[in-house]
Amino acid sequence: MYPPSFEYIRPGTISEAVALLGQYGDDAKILSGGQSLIPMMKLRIARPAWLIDIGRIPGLAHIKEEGGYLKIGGLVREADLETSDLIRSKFPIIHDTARVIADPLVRNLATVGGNLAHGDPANDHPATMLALEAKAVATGPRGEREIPITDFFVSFFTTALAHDEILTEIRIPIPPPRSAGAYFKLERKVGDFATAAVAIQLTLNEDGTCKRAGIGLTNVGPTPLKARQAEDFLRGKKLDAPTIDQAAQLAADAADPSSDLRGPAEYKKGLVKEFVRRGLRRAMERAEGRK
Amino acid sequence: MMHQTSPEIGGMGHSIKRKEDARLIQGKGHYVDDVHLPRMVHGHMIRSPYAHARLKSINIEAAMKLPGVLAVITGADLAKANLAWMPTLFHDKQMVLATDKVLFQAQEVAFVVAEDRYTAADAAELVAVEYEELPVLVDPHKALDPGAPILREDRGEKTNHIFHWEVGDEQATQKTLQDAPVRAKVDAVFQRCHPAPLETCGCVADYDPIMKHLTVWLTSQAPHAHRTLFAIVGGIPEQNIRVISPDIGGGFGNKVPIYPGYVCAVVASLTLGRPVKWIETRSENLQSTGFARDYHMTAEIAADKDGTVKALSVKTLADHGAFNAAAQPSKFPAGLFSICTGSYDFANSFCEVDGVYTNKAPGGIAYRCSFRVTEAAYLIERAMDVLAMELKTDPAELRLKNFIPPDKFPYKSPLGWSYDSGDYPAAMNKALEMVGYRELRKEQEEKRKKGELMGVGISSFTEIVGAGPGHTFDIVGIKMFDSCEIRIHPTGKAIARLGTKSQGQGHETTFPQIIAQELGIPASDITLEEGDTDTAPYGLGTYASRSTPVAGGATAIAARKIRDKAKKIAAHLLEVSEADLEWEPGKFYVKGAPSKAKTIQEIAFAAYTNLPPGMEAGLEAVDYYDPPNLTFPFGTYICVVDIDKGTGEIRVRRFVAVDDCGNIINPMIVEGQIHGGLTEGLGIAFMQLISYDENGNVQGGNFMDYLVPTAVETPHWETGKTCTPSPHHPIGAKGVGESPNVGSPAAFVNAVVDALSHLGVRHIDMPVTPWKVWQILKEKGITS
Amino acid sequence: MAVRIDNKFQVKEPVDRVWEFLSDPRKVVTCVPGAQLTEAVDERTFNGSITVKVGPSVTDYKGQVHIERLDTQAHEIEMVGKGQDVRGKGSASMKMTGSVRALPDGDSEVSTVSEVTVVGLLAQLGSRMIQDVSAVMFKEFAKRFQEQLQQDPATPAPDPSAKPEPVKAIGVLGSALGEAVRRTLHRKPESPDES
Amino acid sequence: MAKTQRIRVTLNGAKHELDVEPRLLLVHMIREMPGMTGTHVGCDTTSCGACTVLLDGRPIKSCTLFAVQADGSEILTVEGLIRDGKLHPLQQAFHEEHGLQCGFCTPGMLMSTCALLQKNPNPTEEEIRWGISGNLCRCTGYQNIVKAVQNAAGKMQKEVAA
Repeated sequence: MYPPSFEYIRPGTISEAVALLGQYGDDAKILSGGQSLIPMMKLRIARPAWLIDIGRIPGLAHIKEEGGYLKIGGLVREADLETSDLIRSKFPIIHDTARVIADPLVRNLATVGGNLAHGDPANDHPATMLALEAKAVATGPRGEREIPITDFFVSFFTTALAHDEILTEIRIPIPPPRSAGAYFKLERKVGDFATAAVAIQLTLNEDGTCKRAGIGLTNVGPTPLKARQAEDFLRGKKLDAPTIDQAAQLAADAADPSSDLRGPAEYKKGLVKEFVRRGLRRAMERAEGRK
Repeated sequence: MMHQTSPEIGGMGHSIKRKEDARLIQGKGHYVDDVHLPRMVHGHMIRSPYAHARLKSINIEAAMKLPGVLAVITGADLAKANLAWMPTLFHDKQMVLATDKVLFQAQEVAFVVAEDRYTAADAAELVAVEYEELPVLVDPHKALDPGAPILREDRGEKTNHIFHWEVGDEQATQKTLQDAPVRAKVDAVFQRCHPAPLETCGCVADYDPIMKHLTVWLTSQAPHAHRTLFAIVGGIPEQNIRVISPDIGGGFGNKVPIYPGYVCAVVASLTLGRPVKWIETRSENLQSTGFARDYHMTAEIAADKDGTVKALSVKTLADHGAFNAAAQPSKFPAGLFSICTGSYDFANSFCEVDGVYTNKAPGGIAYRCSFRVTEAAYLIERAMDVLAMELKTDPAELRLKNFIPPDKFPYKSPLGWSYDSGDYPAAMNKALEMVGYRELRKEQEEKRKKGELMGVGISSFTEIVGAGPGHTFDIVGIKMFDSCEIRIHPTGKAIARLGTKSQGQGHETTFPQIIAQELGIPASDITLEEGDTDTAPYGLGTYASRSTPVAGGATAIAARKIRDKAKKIAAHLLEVSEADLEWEPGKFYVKGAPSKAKTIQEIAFAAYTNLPPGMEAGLEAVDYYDPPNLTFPFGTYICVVDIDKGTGEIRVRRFVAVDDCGNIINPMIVEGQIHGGLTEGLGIAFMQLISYDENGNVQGGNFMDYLVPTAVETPHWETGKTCTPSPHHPIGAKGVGESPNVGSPAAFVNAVVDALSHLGVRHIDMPVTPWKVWQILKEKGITS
Repeated sequence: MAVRIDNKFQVKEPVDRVWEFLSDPRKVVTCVPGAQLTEAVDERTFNGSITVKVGPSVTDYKGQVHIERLDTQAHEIEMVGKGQDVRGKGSASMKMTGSVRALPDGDSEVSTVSEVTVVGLLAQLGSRMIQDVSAVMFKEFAKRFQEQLQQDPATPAPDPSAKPEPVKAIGVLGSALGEAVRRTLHRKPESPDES
Repeated sequence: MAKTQRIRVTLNGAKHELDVEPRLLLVHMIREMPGMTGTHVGCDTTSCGACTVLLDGRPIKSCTLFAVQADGSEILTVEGLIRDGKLHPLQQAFHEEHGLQCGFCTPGMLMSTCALLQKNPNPTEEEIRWGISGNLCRCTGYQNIVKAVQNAAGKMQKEVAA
């Protein structure tokens, strides 16, 4: 409710911010949307000595297609993703995801970068980015480096970002024709973390068989998960009911949830299974331009 | 039905827009946290992280060294003033600040006072408290085990048992059950939940050392009762205490008890001679202030093959937490739980309740209900559905068959209540028609063939509200009457003051309508005041839907006293005898000569200017009304749900609520109350739960995990009404605030169970979550 | 909030050496990320502290480790560690039974059965956290245990009379945890079954 | 205590220069201002939305933003809705449709719906329900709030048309 004291710095550029991280080390935390960090500070379970506010740094709030990638700046607010025509028309999976993150008020401050860099397996973007096989751009003292999202989520609340690196951009390969995705989430109420959620990104061959499937899972393990076996299994297959069911089962097997107030582990695995089914159907419809 | 006044007068039955809105929509409401006084300082409560522990030491040195810290009060300090414990509203006592041990997680241990809230929070972290953890007891069923740790050593009793209470004819009931061709039994837990009004509890205590006078701004549903308790507990002369209950951000029972934070703020102000504000956080509110329910119930019905119910047996284990702080003023340990025979004509019934202590927060308050009525209504409505399933008959028909017939009112229930009035079939039939019951059952049949799951749930509840009567209800001996004082100004305008306190019910709008009805003075000409103990007449407050049944009666009678005097003045002005006068709202006129009339305004002016010889000046009256009986609102609710087989999600497709609360003062406000109560019922049925793990850690102790519905989870409500006035109430009203919360949980749960009944499902405990439904579907092989 | 964690791992060392290490809390603690012993109260009791970091959250516990049971024949030790949050927000305790058995190839297998109990604010905020953090910590424990044994020169048994100097742990969980799990990326813990 | 920092904010049209401790939450900064207690605090976990204000036109939870972050911003609170003595159509509509009871969530609801109608002048019932899903109300069951927003939407479109 009443956060502990800290010093506040608002650098004008990313390089300044990075330098400050180097200077203050572990006692410093990056403040972007603050919608995860500030609640933890109010409960006093997080107590950084220095807050480095990157919220106003220019040039990090873009949503654009460039060089075969959809590029989303680290400071793009969830609300902007939700209302972006580019996203709605070309990346329905991201639109699906953005609109179920927290609540409309939180989405006005929460940033995509923060949602990923927090490393919380309960956050929604990680699964979606895993499905899309995005790349995270980390800016540090030695400049930029691209981290494949598949290497980004290291362990519970731990990402591949070095302490003095900042997530400045997400790069999503622009999918070929006959591609689409969907995000299915069950939450106990609006604003809650997912009990379980599934992100599906699909590319179909001309004959309607599966060319590529990306499947990401939310809040069913210590890290966001990629259901690789299910993805591999689907490649080249016709997406009929039995195939979809088998893929769903493989994804459920990949989930490693723990039981909590949101439900027993068995239920969460069941949700993964059901949402993979629904996600594949929805993605297929969208890819075929039926929805 | 009563006479309908003109819209200009705006008496009963008019949907007048609310007066209080003007300030609330402009951010000019005045809630306790908005009180700002010169030199005001802030309190912060230090709470136990342990559910059961010996308190070994408290070291405040480091905290006291922090700049801006003024005091750290401990249980030891309070003990010196004999304030370490305080009485609860139900024959128990409760620790204000722990002295030797703590009994629940988040129990109050020390109180830090500092110049600002941030500093107080910093200081709280510097207070070093040493505990020795003790074995934790969270399961009420284990509370009476021989090996169970004894929690309340202070009582000097070797048991965690608080009370055993029983009512009814045990032998006859058991005999009927044994001989019954059909028996239906249900074990149901009404889970621990919390009212969670959007404004938490808090106060500003301002002691004036020179005048030796204490003013307390308090989130209080019962300011007068609280003033008297402060006087008794704190030893301050009652004339030197002023309790002001300003705008209240919702109460729902949460703001009836006195909490340790209030006492600490008062003590701090007495010690420092400065105003002390204490506002609890949401987590503190959910974890330490009055919880509701936690009733572990078994009901068994005996019936004939044709479905006629004969007897009802109810056995209940009541978990009261660490202290019996049940905020209920009845003479019965389980409050009005014995209304559990509900709307049905049982020849015999027996009801027994045992209360136990556990390492959980104290409370047992009436969450938007009258002292355990919700538990009772839920139990009987669930049990009737189980009986219908046993008999394979339609739950609506079963209810219609067993309703107390309209001609049997006033009805004496086998457990001793005297129901004032009711027409249960009328409400039921209206609801069935509104929802299109027959078609729904057809649709359900079709859907089941296709393997789809939909359910229809019915709840035909009977409420019992309006405590008084004083012979059955009191707070520390004070009879539960309520009061109204009306003063008519010379210009015919008026001010009325009541002993109740609105928390959103719109008293500033509705009570003037009663006066307008009785005197014909436009409601808009009447100011209403509540919540200031220096100005309002003594009353017991607003909860248990008692404002209209009790204070509403006082208001009508006070107005009638004024009308009686007005009649004398009118006779004097018109130079006729009182017997020659006729009344119509707003004026007295001479029989047969309607033009010869005096308006209430003319009479009011005369009351100060031109009185009959020997009559004292002024036109005012006060009434303290102790109702002869409770009132018994009722209704039928029908809920339609669709279930997602893949996820277990439950969608409330439709919800029809037909309420009968007797004569209605303001239909708009009544409908608003019903919308709100249904939404809280929805939360209780599907989402709201405060549970504890084996170490006594609160689960659901903040708004991330204590789930209250948003607009998205909340369906569109369909409301309807019938009107069966209360025969004993001055304006035939019954009170409505609680009905939707009391009646709806059973409708929701019955709907879900109905959707699964063909699979053999008979009961699911609340909150009915998607994962519970999914697990059942999984067991039954419906989902994979 | 109690979480049970079973852990089994192999060490390329003879059983006696492993047992010697496992039966000395001052050595064992060096394998627990963020933990350190500050003083020996007696030969079986030690004061110490541990810092647990998860993402931005940090909790400092101060408390005691006590050897409840030491069975040199069966090579089995039962330790209880208990700490209170230095800011009074709760406590964490762990009951660990550790045993070593010789494997045919001359190596040893260490088994630990532990119950971690968390009380207070953290326990309110989520079982999820405790389950996952504990699991990760034990993976790190296993890894370090093996590393330490390799480095550790044949050590004298702790001398109860002498007040031992503090035994420092290697770094704090946050970063160490990161390292540990980076190596074990995408591999599930051996058998952390919840209870 | 960390040293204070100088910030400049425009609150309901009035410019302010303040020295604030970095940890001071925006909601507390606002509530400390004379006569500005209309913005409420209903929880400690960023869940209830009682503290909703418009920050540069966007509705946000002022309990989850530090005052220093608002430096240079325009803040609109419920006190700023009334314009030259005239109630905002939403304020009028909440009154007419009985869209409030205890009134504690009302300021936050008004700010959320105010922004909603700016973005979407003619929302459907579903859009309204999603639009206010960051604001909890314990009294009304939301139904009359939805009606109020529809009522206001109608009024405001007439105004535009006129």
